Amino acid sequence: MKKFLNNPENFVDEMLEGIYLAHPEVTNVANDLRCFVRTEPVKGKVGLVTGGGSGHLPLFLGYVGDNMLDGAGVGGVFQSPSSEQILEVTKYVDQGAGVLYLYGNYSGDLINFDMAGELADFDGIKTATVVGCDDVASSVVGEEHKRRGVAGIFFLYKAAGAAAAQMKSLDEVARIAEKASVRTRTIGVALSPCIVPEIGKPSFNIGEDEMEIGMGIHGENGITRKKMAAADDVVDEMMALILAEQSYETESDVAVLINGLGATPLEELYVIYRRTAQVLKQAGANIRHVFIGEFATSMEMAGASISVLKLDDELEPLIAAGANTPFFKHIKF
Amino acid sequence: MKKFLNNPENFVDEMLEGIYLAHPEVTNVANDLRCFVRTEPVKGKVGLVTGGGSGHLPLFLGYVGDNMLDGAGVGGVFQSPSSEQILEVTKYVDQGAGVLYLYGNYSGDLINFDMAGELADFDGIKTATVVGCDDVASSVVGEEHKRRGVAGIFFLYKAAGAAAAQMKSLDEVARIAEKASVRTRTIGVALSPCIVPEIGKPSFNIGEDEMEIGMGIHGENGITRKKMAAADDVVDEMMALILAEQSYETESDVAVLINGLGATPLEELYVIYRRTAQVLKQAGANIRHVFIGEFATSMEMAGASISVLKLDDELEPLIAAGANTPFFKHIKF
Amino acid sequence: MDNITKTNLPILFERFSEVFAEQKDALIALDSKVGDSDLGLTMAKGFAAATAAVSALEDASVETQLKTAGVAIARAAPSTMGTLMATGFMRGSAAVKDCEMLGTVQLADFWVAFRDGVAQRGRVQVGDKTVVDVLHPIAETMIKQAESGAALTEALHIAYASASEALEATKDLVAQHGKAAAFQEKTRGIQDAGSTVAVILIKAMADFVSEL
Amino acid sequence: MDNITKTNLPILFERFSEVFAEQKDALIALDSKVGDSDLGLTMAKGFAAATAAVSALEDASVETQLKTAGVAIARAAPSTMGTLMATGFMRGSAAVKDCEMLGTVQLADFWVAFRDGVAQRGRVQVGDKTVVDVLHPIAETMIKQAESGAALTEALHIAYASASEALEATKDLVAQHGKAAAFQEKTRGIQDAGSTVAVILIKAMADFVSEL
Ligand SMILES: Nc1ncnc2c1ncn2[C@@H]1O[C@H](COP(=O)(O)OP(=O)(O)O)[C@@H](O)[C@H]1O
Ligand SMILES: Nc1ncnc2c1ncn2[C@@H]1O[C@H](COP(=O)(O)OP(=O)(O)O)[C@@H](O)[C@H]1O
Ligand SMILES: [Mg+2]
Ligand SMILES: [Mg+2]
Ligand SMILES: [Mg+2]
Ligand SMILES: [Mg+2]
Repeated sequence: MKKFLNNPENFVDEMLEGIYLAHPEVTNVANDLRCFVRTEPVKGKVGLVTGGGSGHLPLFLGYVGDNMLDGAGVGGVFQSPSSEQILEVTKYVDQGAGVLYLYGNYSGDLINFDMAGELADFDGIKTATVVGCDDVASSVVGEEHKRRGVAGIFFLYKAAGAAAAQMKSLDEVARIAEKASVRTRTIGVALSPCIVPEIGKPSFNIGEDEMEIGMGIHGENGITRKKMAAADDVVDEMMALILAEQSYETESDVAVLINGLGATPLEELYVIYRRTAQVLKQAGANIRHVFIGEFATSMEMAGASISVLKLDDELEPLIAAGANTPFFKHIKF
Repeated sequence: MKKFLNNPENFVDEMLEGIYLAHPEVTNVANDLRCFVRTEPVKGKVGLVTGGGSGHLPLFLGYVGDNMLDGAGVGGVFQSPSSEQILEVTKYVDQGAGVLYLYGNYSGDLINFDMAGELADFDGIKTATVVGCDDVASSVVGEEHKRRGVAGIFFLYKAAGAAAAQMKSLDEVARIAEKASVRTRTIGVALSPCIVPEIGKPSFNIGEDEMEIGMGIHGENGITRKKMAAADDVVDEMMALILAEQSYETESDVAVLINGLGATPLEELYVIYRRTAQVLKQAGANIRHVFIGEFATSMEMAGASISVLKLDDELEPLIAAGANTPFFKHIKF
Repeated sequence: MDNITKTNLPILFERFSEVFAEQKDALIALDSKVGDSDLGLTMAKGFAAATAAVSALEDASVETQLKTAGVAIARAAPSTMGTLMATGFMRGSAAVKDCEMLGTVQLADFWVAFRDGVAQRGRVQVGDKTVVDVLHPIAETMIKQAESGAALTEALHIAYASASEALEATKDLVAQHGKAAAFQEKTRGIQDAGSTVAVILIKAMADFVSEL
Repeated sequence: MDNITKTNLPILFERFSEVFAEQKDALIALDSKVGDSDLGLTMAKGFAAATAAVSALEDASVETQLKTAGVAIARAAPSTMGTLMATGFMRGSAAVKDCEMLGTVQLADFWVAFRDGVAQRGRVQVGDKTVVDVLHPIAETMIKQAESGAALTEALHIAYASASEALEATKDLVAQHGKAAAFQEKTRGIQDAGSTVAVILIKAMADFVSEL
């Protein structure tokens, strides 16, 4: 296994030690490296807590910072954090205005966040929950609540983070996060598997000349596996799945996220964006904000995803707002 | 070949089209997509121009923006831009205060930048040149001028960019860039090759269980090829090469850059940083600034590099200064 | 005696620890088919932690002991089944609040709350091929046994029998939740791993009460 | 006639284009051994562009034609050798400023300036296994021939002979510059690709003058 690691069991904790050494603006609580929080919580603000498995940097902890999130429960690679870790983060992050849990729609995470919320309730902390379920490949229309949460959760963080920074109430922040969730669609394509350090070898294979459209960020089944095609054709096929669920007739402003899964060069993400922009314009969309890079990865998986958020007058300025975390910086123009 | 591209011949131009579509703050001149400049040059400021082959994003063009560079000649993948492209960029970027050429120490680039400088001179534009030659693996001490320029050039951009933004003269900006160059050392390690689109297959191989310490960003020979080892041991071996050329006795402040070559997950870069910080502290260094991520890649090569810049009172605030380009944002605290 | 008292409980948890230690490799093997192979590990860890936490208590009530076990499992085993078992014990403990001892009636309440807690937390229904497919017949059987006034030993053994049957029936189902859901049709024919844990629990409880 | 005039020059460049088109695949093959296989392509492109640019001029001086060729090559072939050849023609053109025609003396000046320009731009020395290893004997031979008053045809053929010899000698050298440098010892035994281009140039020039 060609990876920079020592004992695979220590991978996540050593990564966290590196992060804390590099970025004094984040720290951990409860004597547990995996209880990740901003060093300086903002008094009176609704706390935003996320969490999930490791192996997806900058997701999840990477969005903890100014105008974004306040804490994250850090799980093992592709494993949920424990309810206790989430609870500890919740307690530190709560500044009297309650805490919003904002994470991806996976069984393990749902169960542990719900449990943490119940325990927080015993401690008199009010919590609310919004889950990202943006992956159009993972359930049909009508069953959106069963969909996996993937890169599009970035838009939920961005919108909810900016709303919370404006000192909106827990209900308001939750409503905005939910609105961003309902309006976000993502479709991904994977070209290669990735390696979980403790397993040491790829947990599935994709043929030398194959791609899988719709594959999940842990290698979950996608929609079709087929021969690798020209970038424009791949984008067209992906965008068709998004366009089937979004129309830009009455509201045309959108934000777009082109996300690399890990090994795919940035150059290729721009080739993908070029076509995505053409397709969106053709469909009548007006691209107001663009984010291109690695936002939600699967270790060294090769592949990419496209997320589109349909903006409205409330969401647009929240997506435009500045943000500053150790892993994501956005400067408002 | 598993890549997101259409006709390989159009790869660079389509990537550029994607970049221009996404980022209105940059544009091209001379009707040539590869003549890359800031849309709004700063009146009276020394112009900073870089350039080099494509396939290294965010290097080179990614550093064109506020408090960084003003233009870049964009070559084919791993190919120099032409002297004419550099000249066109130079003409647009010059605001009467002259232009500094700042690029990596490779034959093709040297030849084309020198030629462009000569042509610019005919047009009455004053130019100066500083090259990055930070790769300790590529020549022995005493022959530093023969070394390849790799990720450490980021520090030259950062320092010279901030100095130019303070409206310093061409001589001053060149002096500062040169100082940053002399004080920067980089050592890399590669775990896998990469694919140039027009070639379509890896141009060299690294065995399943091997790494090459000191390999260049185009696959140039390194120092040793050996069995992959634990991350801490790899870092120790790499840092020994830097420590052999830097001491932190009289001046201890440093800036560190942990750079991913493309396919290596961010998680692993933090495992590398953890050990790098331990080694540097042990050696008496005081880490003032840390940059971790992808700053100079080789398409989808797996691997990483460590760069260390020895700061002084002049360089420190320049590295600390804010910067804002489409690919790199730094917020001064 | 046909009751579980607060003095018995620490010993019952020791028994749980023992059986999960014994079944560790078997559960790992089961979870490896359409999961991530951690179930044996997390159950062994979780119940060892529960046992340690319960035995560290001094003269605690039935409710406190069950709740403490739940909290300990949650902490030690943050996997899906770890948190679900933790939820089950915590909800079960609340259902037997103030009970001095657990007979058929009280354990019927306990298992109903356990099942409901897990189903609610997991957002699953009977037939989704999860642990709830075994918890459900356990709870329903216990209610019936309580209504008919059965003794605890008998009631638990009947519950165990219905659980075993339900476990066998999970083979015919297709997983809808958790990591297994990604394998879809491939899960047919395979016995659900989490359901196996529930059978282990009810069997250990029945055996324990038989020996009281 | 034993001179190249401004009327001849466009035809000379056509000849250059033809030979580089012919030699394209051979140069690609050579550059593929320890390089990136582009040399045949870039030289064919560069000289085709030079020819087009030169023939588009109207009644231009020798100097202007040579300079125009250089600029055209730079634009069309931004590779190492492209820019170096461009530099050579531009520097050479400056060396024959105001000359009405090119005889042995003028072409000696031209090749000296060509060599010096390439060596300076490339920051190389003789023996570094680059095109300069062939440009150097060409320049030196032309100087000697000019001193001894040789006619142009004869001078160029002697220069071509010395160039061929020097090309053969590049096999014994180890590359110090450009992409080949990374191959180090592996470059020994292989004829330098850029040097081959210089031989092609001087041969084409000698042949052209013979036929005048
Ligand atoms: N949402 C759910 N609700 C109830 N039980 C579930 C749910 N998802 C999975 N399970 C049960 O959990 C078992 C797997 O447990 P475990 O190995 O801990 O999961 P994971 O490794 O995915 O965290 C499954 O066999 C199933 O019985
Ligand atoms: N610095 C240099 N100065 C002079 N000639 C050089 C230099 N580097 C390489 N060369 C010559 O260039 C030839 C390769 O040319 P070319 O294929 O255009 O290079 P590249 O493909 O690397 O841009 C070499 O065979 C050598 O003769
Ligand atoms: Mg990458
Ligand atoms: Mg499991
Ligand atoms: Mg698990
Ligand atoms: Mg070449």
